[in-house]
Amino acid sequence: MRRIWAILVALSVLMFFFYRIMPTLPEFGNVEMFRKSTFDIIHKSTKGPYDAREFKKSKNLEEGSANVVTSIVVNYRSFDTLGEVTVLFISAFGAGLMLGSLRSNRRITFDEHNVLITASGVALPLIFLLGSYVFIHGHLSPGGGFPGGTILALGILLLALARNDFQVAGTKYVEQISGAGYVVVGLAGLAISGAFLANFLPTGTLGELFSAGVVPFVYALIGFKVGAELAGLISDLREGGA
Amino acid sequence: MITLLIAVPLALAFATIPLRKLARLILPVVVLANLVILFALKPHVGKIIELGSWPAVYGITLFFDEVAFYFLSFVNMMFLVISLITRDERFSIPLLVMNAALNGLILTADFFNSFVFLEIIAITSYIISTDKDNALGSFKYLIFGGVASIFYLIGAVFMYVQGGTLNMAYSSYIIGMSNPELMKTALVLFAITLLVELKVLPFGLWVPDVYGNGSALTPVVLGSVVSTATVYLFSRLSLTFVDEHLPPVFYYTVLASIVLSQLGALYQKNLGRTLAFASMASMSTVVASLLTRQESVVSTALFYLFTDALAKFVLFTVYGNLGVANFRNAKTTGIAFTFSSLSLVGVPIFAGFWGKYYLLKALFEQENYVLAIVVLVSTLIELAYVTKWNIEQWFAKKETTKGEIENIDLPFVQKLFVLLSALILLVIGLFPQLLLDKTNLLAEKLFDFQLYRDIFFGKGGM
Amino acid sequence: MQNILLVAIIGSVAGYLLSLFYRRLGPIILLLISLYAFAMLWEIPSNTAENFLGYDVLYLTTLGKYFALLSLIVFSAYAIFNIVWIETLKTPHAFNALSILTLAGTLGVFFTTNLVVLYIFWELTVFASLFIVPMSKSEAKRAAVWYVTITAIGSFAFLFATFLLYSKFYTFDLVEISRNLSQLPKPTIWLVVCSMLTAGIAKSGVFPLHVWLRNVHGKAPDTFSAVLSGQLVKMGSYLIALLLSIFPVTTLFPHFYGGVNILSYILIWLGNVSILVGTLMAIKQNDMKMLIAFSTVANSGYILIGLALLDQVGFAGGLFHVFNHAIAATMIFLSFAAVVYRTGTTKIDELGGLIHRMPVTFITYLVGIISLAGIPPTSGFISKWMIFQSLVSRGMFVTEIFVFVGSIGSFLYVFRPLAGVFLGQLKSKYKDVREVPIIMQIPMILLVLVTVFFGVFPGQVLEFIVGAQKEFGIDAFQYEGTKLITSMGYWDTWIVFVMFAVGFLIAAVLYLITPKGKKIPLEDQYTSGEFLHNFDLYHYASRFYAFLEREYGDHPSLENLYASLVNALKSLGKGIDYLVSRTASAYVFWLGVILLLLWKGW
Amino acid sequence: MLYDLSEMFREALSVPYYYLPLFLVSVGIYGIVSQRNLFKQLVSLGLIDTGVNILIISLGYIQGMEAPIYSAVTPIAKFVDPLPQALVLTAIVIGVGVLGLGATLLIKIHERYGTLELDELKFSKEHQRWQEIMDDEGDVGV
Repeated sequence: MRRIWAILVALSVLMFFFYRIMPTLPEFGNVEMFRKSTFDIIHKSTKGPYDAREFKKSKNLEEGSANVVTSIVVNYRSFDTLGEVTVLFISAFGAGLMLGSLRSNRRITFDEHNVLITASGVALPLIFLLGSYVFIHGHLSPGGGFPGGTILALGILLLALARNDFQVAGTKYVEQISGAGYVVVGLAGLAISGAFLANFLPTGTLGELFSAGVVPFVYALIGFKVGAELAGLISDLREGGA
Repeated sequence: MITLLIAVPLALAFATIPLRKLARLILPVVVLANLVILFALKPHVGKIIELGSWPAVYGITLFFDEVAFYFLSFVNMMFLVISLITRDERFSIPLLVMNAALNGLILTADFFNSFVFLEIIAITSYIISTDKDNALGSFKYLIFGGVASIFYLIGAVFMYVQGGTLNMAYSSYIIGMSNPELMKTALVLFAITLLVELKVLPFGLWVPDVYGNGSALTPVVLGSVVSTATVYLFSRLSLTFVDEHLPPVFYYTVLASIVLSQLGALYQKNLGRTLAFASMASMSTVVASLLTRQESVVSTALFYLFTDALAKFVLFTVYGNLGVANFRNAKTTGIAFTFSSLSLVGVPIFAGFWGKYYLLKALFEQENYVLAIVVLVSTLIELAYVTKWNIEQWFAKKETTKGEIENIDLPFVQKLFVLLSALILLVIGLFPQLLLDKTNLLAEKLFDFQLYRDIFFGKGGM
Repeated sequence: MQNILLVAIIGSVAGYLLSLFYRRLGPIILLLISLYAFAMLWEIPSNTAENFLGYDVLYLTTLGKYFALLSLIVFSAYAIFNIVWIETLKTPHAFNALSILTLAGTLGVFFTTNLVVLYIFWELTVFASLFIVPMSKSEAKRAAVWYVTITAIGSFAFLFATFLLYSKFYTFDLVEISRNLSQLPKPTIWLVVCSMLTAGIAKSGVFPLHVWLRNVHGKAPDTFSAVLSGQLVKMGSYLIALLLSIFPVTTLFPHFYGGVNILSYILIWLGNVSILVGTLMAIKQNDMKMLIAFSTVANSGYILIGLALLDQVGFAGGLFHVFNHAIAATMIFLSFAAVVYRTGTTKIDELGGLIHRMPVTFITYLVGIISLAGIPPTSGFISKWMIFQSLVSRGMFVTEIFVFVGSIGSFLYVFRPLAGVFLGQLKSKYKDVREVPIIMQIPMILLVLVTVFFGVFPGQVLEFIVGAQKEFGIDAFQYEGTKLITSMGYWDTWIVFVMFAVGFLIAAVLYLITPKGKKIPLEDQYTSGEFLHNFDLYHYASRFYAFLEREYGDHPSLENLYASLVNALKSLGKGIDYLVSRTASAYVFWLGVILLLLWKGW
Repeated sequence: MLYDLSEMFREALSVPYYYLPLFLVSVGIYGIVSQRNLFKQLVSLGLIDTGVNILIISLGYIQGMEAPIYSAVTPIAKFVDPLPQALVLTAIVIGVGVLGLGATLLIKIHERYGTLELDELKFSKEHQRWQEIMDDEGDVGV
């Protein structure tokens, strides 16, 4: 009976979307970009007239990251990302808070295995390297702070799986510095360029490593923050909280 | 500069992660600073703030006008009081984050950004509502809130797909010009999510479990501050951008919600749950009034909202800290409780009376008899149980083993603020025009999409 | 008027603060305020408009002045009585403050014709008195909830009508509204007038909204019952009188029977039922305060009938009955308060023979019930006589039967406390009971004098009544000195008083010269070989009217009906609570239902 | 009614590529309503999030266009709409936050009640509520 009701509810949600929302959406794969604000964002000409941009050639654009998604995430809509970071932060914090108030000691331990211990020693630097690469090159290639940070946290997870005596310490300080750093970058934009989260560094050439103004810095901060938060979350879930 | 309202609490929340004791001390200072900034910026109302100095269509903008100003001052003042009376340092950082998010929610003029802030508020609410070991209630809230919030997300993306930008003013203007029916569809999507926070049955089914668990902080934060901010967003979306009524299904649901939640309150044997149901009923009344889309009714709905939030603050603070106590030995607290509960019902010379008075007057002027009768009937039910609980708390024999009346009372700071709020209710009750002038202004501005648009198109920077 | 109200409101704060130092100061302040208000009010001519806090809302009608002065008499007596009685209370300061606030509210009601201001003061009165009710007994908590809920049914109906009228005429002023009322369509007029009258009906304890009276009067603090029955219930009568006379009821509603319009006819029938219910239920009560509570229901019925007749004699009779019942009920409840003060119980079958110990209290009660039952030398007779006259002249025989039965019935029930409490053998546990202190005797004696005086010289009261009648365009009642004239004859109160005085003297002489009966203590019982343990059972106060009660023992009860209604509502609430206690799955289910509704009904 | 349904399906069929994400959403809804285990409900919530994210991404797709990154392969702009992708990035993180918090709540619930099965929870929960009402004793009954 319960399942029948569930099917009916799921169907009514489906019907609602099919009947009310879908008919108003454009055909799949047939979006008119000219009617979108992103058209100007892609060509990085939101403040000036339309101009075609080219990889490794266009210089000193209003926004310098080659990855347009990154330029939206960390520049045009950086405020959203600040909120996003906050979401992750507050839920990790909440998890720590709740796990810390558990009555029983529920530290999780595994059977240590030599293969894993040895392999983790080899893999860990590589994982960290990959993670750092991903968030440093966030403005050039797919990736960025969030995936990079997650990869860093995966390294910590590997250590936690491998060694029972491994404990994460100091994630809070990383979080503290990187989180506050993000807001400070934003406030610096307010102080220098007159708008919160504004870019106040030169944007360089499209596609170079040293380009895109504050974007790499912000992505690095996010990377560390996300890494620290997820590592903290892993540690909290394992240790039973702080 | 108004961005500081969001940036400062956030920065300090990040900066005090390892130092919870410090966060506890910083919280009231930050909120006070917010208020100072806010009042310093009062001359600059009617401006937009383009974040990252990107033009409004492309980036995220904040919109600071009278409506936002008054809502922000109310929310921050309530927050100041909450931060001063909360001695629990566990929740200082969530409260800091929530403060930033509430300010952001009120200021933002971007659909997706408001979704982000809504989610931050929701997550902090989930955390705060676990107070007093209420994980199960909080989990229900999380699942239901999570399911409902997808509608807001889809609504935001829907606005982008139809209007080409996420800016509220631009996309509403574009869609309103080409196909107003689409605005209504988007509004339905937004409303489904917002009604969860607005505690309208059946979307508000989570409320009694979360509010009624005896925690002092949860209902105060969720009931007075979060609800107010959500009402702001809801009225902004439904009144400013859309010219049409929501589908009548919503209106009838809300009407039913008013009466049913009052009946739920009548049935309860637990004061906390009674108050939870009562706050569902009053919030439903506010939403019902907003749905009428008439300026005079909306103005009184806001009046009702503010006085109700204040009254609920007192009631929940007293209940959360004392439980069901005998007021014989806690007279000041008791008087504050009684004043606020009478104001809640709408007994003359308290603020709540004028809320209901103006509401009924406006409704009758609009010949909206159905809502008027629903409000009267629900007030009657409310009166019965509020009287019951008041009498219970003044005249019950709560005796200890020695045969004396229990001698418990609120600590000084809480007592002070509780009494202060009750007195504010009394003062507003004596001089309702003080508040009514403001709400009239707010209602006028809420309906003025022309003005809202002009501020954007004229690019009033700050 | 503004000064009076402000003095009363500030006085309530002062009463609270001063009571903290010395609890007897509170009643003294109440007394002073009442006397001040009485003196001030006496000087104010009727039909004066005044500002209140800058709003042009106060307007004194003759009717309002009449009711206000009456209230002040009741409150003065109550205040004097309280000076000593207050020591029995646990929370004297709140009691004092709320009493004064009740006075302020009730005066405000009488001082205005602005509907919203009237409502505000009305609610002020209700909520001030609400918190007094549970002060002495914890059982009164439930009664208080009933009190406020049923009163609120009336007052919210009133508020509804107020706003409905506002939406039509854009004014809250009753005088102005009444001028234009006939422009409204018929159904609206019915709705408005009935809703507004509901407030009066609920407050004055007329059937079918009388259910709160029993427990509230019965369980309120003893002296406050006097105010409740003598004064607060009269607020309802005031509202009915004001509305019926200020609205052109006779032209708005078609004539129905005996020259009475349809609305009045319905009200008269409500009055009839009230008289019947009040009388029958009063006979059953063993608690003396509850007994008088039901007699209040019956008397409100009389008042309603008198007012609804809306003519020269009947309306005047109704208004006069307001006065009589207010004074009589105050006397009776004060004498009960005196009894309770000394003995601690209100159960009739636990008492007996107190005439020997508390003669002043007995006399007060006796005069009170004589007035209540309408026996000539007191003023109570005059008003009932006037109502009878009007009914007879219209040929409304059925109503006459009810009124007559009510009068007979009132003899039956007022006799029960008289016999059970004061007459008969004194129970041994009360043999040390003394008369109450002199300060408590003063108001009782004063009220006795008042009721006898106005029974003989009703001129001053009639002056107000005639003033009120003239004000609203009803033919004025005719009287010359002590001679009351109706179309069917006249009644000279002075002659009647002299006749009764002579009769009383003869009876007294006979009583003195004839041999006295032998006094036998209650314990002097004879049984055939059995030991008696509980002599109380042999006092005739126990199961006094068992033979009558048997006749209508299992009557239908409105109280139960309302209680089951509330239970039905609560079970709906329980359903909501059930939904709430489900899991998130169920919540999502309801979300699906709403979406389904949206899909169809966009 | 029948006509409505067929009409509706025809309209729905005109946008075939939005099928999959919406199907995922409704599977998630089905899971939340039908499952008796709280963890499964949480997983269903994750499913809904995924479904919505796919829907948003697919709303930005343009036939024949490339990923929105200036690179050696696509030196000039020939991109799909990048904004939905950016939004989804945010939405994913928010989803992760909610799921993480939910999982933590489940640990708390498990610690308190010893189970995550609703059928088993029911007894202990009602017992607890009964206890609360007893603690309150605040009923005078209207």
